Amino acid sequence: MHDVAVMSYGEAIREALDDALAKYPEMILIGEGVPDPKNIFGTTQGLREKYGSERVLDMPLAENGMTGICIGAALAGMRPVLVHQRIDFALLSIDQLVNNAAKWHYMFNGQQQVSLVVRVIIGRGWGQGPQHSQSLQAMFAQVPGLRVVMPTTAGDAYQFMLDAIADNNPVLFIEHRWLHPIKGEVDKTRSSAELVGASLLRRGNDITLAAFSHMSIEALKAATVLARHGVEAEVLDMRCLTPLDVDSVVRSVAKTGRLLVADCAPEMASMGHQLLSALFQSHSQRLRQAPRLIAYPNHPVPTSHFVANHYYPGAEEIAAKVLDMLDRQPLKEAVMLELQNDLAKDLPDRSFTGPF
Amino acid sequence: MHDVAVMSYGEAIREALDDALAKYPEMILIGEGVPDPKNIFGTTQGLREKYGSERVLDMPLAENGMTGICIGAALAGMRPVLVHQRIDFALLSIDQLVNNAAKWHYMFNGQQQVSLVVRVIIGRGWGQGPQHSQSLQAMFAQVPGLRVVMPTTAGDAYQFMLDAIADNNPVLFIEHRWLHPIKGEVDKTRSSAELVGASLLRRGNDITLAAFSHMSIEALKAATVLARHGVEAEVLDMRCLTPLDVDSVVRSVAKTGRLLVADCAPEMASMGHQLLSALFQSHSQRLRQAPRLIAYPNHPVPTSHFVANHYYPGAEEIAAKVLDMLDRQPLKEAVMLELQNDLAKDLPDRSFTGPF
Amino acid sequence: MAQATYDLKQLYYQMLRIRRIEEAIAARYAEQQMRCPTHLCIGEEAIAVGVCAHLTTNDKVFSNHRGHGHYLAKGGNLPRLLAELYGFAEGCCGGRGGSMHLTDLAAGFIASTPIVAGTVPLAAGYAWAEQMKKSGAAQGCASVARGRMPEATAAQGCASVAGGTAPRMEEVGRSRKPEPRMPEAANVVVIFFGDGCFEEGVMHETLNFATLKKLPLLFVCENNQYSVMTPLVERQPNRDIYKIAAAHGLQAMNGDGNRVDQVYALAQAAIANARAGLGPQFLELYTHRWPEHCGPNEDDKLGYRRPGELAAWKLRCPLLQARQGLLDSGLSHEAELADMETALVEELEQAFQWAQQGSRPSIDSMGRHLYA
Amino acid sequence: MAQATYDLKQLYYQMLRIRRIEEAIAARYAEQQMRCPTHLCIGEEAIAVGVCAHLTTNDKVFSNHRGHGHYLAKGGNLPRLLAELYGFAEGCCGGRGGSMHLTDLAAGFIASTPIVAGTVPLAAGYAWAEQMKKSGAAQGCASVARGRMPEATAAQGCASVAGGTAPRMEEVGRSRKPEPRMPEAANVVVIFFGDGCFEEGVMHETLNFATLKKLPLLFVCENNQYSVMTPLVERQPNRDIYKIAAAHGLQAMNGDGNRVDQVYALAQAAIANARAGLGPQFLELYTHRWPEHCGPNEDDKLGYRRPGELAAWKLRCPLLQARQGLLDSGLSHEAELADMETALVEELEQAFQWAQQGSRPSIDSMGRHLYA
Ligand SMILES: Cc1ncc(C[n+]2csc(CCOP(=O)(O)OP(=O)(O)O)c2C)c(N)n1
Ligand SMILES: Cc1ncc(C[n+]2csc(CCOP(=O)(O)OP(=O)(O)O)c2C)c(N)n1
Ligand SMILES: [Mg+2]
Ligand SMILES: [Mg+2]
Repeated sequence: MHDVAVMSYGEAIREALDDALAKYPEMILIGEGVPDPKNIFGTTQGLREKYGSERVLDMPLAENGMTGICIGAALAGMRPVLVHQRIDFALLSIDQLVNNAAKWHYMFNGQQQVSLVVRVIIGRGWGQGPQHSQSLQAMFAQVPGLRVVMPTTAGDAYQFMLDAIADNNPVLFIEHRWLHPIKGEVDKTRSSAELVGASLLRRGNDITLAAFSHMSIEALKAATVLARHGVEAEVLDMRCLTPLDVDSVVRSVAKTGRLLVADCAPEMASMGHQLLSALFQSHSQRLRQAPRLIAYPNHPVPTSHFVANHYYPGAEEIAAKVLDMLDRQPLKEAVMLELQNDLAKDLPDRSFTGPF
Repeated sequence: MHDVAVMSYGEAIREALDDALAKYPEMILIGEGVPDPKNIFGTTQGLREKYGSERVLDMPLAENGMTGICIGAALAGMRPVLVHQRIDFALLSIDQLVNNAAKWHYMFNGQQQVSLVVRVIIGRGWGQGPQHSQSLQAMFAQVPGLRVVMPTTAGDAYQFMLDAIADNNPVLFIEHRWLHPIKGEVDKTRSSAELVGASLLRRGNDITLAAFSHMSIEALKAATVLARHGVEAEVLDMRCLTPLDVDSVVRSVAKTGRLLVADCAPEMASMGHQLLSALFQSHSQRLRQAPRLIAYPNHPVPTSHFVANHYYPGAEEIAAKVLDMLDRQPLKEAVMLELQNDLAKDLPDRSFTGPF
Repeated sequence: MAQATYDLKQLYYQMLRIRRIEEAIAARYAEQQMRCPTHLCIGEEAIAVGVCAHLTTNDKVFSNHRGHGHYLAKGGNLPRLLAELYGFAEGCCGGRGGSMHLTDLAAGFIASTPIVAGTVPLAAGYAWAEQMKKSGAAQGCASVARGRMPEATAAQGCASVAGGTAPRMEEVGRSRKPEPRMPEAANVVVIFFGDGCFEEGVMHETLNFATLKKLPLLFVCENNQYSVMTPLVERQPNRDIYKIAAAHGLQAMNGDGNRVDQVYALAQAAIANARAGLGPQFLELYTHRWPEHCGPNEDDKLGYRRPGELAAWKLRCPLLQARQGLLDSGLSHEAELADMETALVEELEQAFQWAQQGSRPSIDSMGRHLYA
Repeated sequence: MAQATYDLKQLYYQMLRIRRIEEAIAARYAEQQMRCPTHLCIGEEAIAVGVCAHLTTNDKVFSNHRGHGHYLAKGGNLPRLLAELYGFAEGCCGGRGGSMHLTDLAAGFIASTPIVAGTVPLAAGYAWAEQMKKSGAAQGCASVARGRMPEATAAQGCASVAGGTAPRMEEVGRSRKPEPRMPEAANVVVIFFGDGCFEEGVMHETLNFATLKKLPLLFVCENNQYSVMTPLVERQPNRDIYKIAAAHGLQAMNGDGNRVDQVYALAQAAIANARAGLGPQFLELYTHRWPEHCGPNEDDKLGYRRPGELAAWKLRCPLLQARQGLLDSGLSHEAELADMETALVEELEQAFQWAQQGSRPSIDSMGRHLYA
């Protein structure tokens, strides 16, 4: 029996939080703005009214302290979900996340556990600038003991949020802000993905696109247009960072022989390196040509949209790189034309009028 | 004219701090324990007496605040050198390092600068355990705007410290605690390396060992014994993490055709991935066989020396892997025998009797 | 120590100028040309003005996300602020920072940034360096803004960059606030921050160090009782912020942040103390933000404020109160105040005109200045 | 609320036990079998003992790097502490933590860890959860130590693991402190920390939240005036720590941490308040550490203490003072006190014997328990 509904990524998260609050009396949902009228871009709407202000609450501006407090509550049997509207703020709490949350179960030899979910939002646009739109996922993904996921579809967002809350480990749940309005199918009866594995978004034989978070959307856009021109790209959504599902990529490149990785982070901090390095050590012979990585430049993003708009690679850059790799440059002009649209590059969609 | 002296790595750092304090009236040296009787394992000895308690000072336990305070002082024209006895404590200050220090010059369009050196010590041994002996270098190396160096030799330690203090950017200076007692030549007249470039520690034609920090010492040990058995390894010390000197590795593997990377960090946080990925994308054809990476396991280090001693790969593991790669397994027994020694694996040298 | 002259008219004018600038920004925000998060300080002008009235350009100011008022009150260049909001190369930050990253080194406004509490320890570090320079501990140390100032964005370059039609920046750029003269006294550093910021641990770390070193530093807490839309009562227990600072050993006072005369008097005492080497000072000033937390609109309809709260604060408008004082005391009269408005309309028109003629930063420039 | 009986003899015995244990560890440290950083609490025993005397096993304790005394005073298992120092599988942490990571969930000692201030917010979070459970906000929530307890390290497993020769852990493992009975009152959580820890920002963040939520939490600041070898005067201005807590809205008191009767009395009041729902409590207690910061030796020769400082504190030894009180008041006599020593010699011998027979954790086990 299926129970499929179409909803946005943001709604899927709200739905998962709602269902989890109903299911786990020990769950609490806390964060700056959680119960305010804008309720984390709508993702916590109505939850305080439904579950009470003891379980759904705001908090002081004290990221490290509140993370530690949530860890302590988890040790006492609670399941806190802590929200940061921007991953940049989570930097203040990295001490508690790395020194305590990630290590506690190991360090105390399995006698205690920290079932904590930390929701963080990454993103771009409308001049959020150098301190308010970083892409720090690799900084967390390298920490043994943290689970780090960045689901791309509404369906995964729902399922991963439920799985993360059920999980007895600290989970960093990373949402790209621009995914929030994107609709998808949510199947509440789907069984748990257990926070592992890449997801196959599109089949193709010519090249593998392994993409992270919002870059999977861009990769899909590129693949759709490329297909009209006879180039079939396979798109893998690398939705779990730890562990990284290298095997799925290996299987895919065994078929396609070509790999382009697309990450939404600066090159120096790209999880793509981890993926490529793993492939290089064990499966480089499966590739017909050297793989490529598309990522952001190695500097902060400036605020001015005049330049920031050129900071972020997207479907066009992916398609261009694919055509280069396949030596199909003559297709470029037509493909680029089809990929163009008139939406300003610093807006997630037409409904947005700023500021974030 | 050369002015070469033999001294330990720790002495070389003290010497560089002394020379820099004399040279830059705007330099200050601050950190928990800097002027205390143990003076950061001897590396700040006598400096308070020589330069006064305004410039050489202790500080409150407030890593983030004090980092911000040093950044502010740098904005006003000072050159602070801030010391953390363990990199684990620097996690508390990552907000200031990443959000402010690393971005300030860029963010304010070149109008201001942060000449700040942060000395952090990584290491192992004597049961320092999960929270006191982490190897977090990759977490910092991925941050655009920070320079991250981890010199291995006494000569580099001296030169890099002077260069770091002269540099007008934030520099994270990472010392492996076990390097401190190792002696080497310090040439004070050597010209600046400008904090870039790998260093060739040993020539060889059979395989390239690209190693980080203390792993370079282990790689050298392995190479020395291997040479007695006719295997000539080239050893590159990857002393600068940002930028990573991929070119030197490319040149070396062009000759050897084989690459083993040895990092002193868990596999998930290995800078080796960055290196391998870069090679894969551009120069994989230079390799005769798939490269390999030796790193720590993906979990915290336990305190008990009975197990912790098996956490850290060293010369033996490097030599064994080299012989595997070269298909010279029959040499293993003899090589291992020569590499063995009776020093307990949780001690840096015989003089050490704990605790750190 | 020389004493700044109390001049309510000047204070009123500075507040009015900030108000009109913020209103003008709000009015134009919907044009979608200022594409960056923008936190207006309407309703809170008295604090920036009353404090900065006591500062020379040798004194430094650090600020936060809600920084326009601090920047302007400190004498920050207006056209360059506006150009910054538009993302132009002539912006005070070359377009790289937008509303949340302001700087005007020539005016002694070092920086505002939006990580809450991020600039708090920086201000202390700056004050510490000033103290060391004064004590001779760091004699010979390099000058303040050692970074290479790129030509296109150097303050002196404004007029030429903007071309012939724009007014000369020397005329419209600087706030016309008179500078108090205090030649031999120590420079002070001021850090402006909010009630929410006080919850961050780094604040406590900074209070401790500032007191330990007796820094010439003034903490100004703009307690508007909200952090975004979250009222104080959900974030802090019922006790006074300034008393925590006092317990740390600072000289701490509180007062009405909507009365510019009161802010002026409190700041005068605090800054005199700081200059005199009596150590860090702390002011907690109560006020209220009128517009939404971030963006150009009013948002009272969202219902996060208590009913009638905003209206009551509007009755206590800092401008209204100062204006009443001026008229009641005969220090000014309607016609003079109307002239102020006219002058401001003109200044603003010129400033916007200049700013909107800015040039787009080149795409090639994007990678520059990662390293100094 | 039920009142714990004041029993100076018991308090003295607990202190003596901690002292003898620490001394025994120090004496054996040079054998190089306890290969981990070890921070002894000799000279500071009165605080742990005077506070923990008021706690039941339902009350929880969090601690720091200098945790042996807190662990033992809370009833933590001694042989498993020692096995932990030796790095054996039978250690309270399976050998994974050593001296700086202690836990005994059965005794209500949740954890000590060595990142300064790292456990401070954890204690508040724990207290918050206790409060929510009590209020019914989180009814039906799972029990405290939900982690799977691995067989080889489960507390009940001790005796069997240790083999036939070792004494039964139930007998030697638990401190013999009498449990105060207070059935219906709220559980409290206690966090022990040092004067250096108070400098960390997260302390301030925790004080704020604890007061905001009126948590049943007791902060105990062991002010020994040093952080490693750095005296207070280089780290904090001249003001009282507890007054900062008071300014945060906590009920805060200070007292002599070397007088166990005074600690006992202060803790009694504070814990009663916390149980009664009056919100978080704060005690600043003055004391002095005798040995080096980390390691088994004295280090007065290093000269970081003021001349005569250590000697003066030794005259104010908490054991000496309590002993004098017992003898002067006739509550005890030399012979009884000598019996205590004898009993402790025996307990220690058995405990060390058991601990030293521990088994090495298997190398295969090293990767286990990364994820729950
Ligand atoms: C470390 C951090 N946490 C959260 C935020 C999001 N944020 C931006 S402004 C703000 C409110 C700050 O309140 P307050 O300090 O009182 O200043 P106000 O906006 O009221 O002037 C918050 C929570 C941030 N920018 N930085
Ligand atoms: C965050 C952090 N900074 C520094 C250290 C190093 N360190 C360990 S114990 C200690 C002293 C702590 O002093 P205090 O809190 O007064 O406790 P005491 O040792 O005096 O009992 C320091 C600085 C650490 N472990 N963690
Ligand atoms: Mg506020
Ligand atoms: Mg202390």
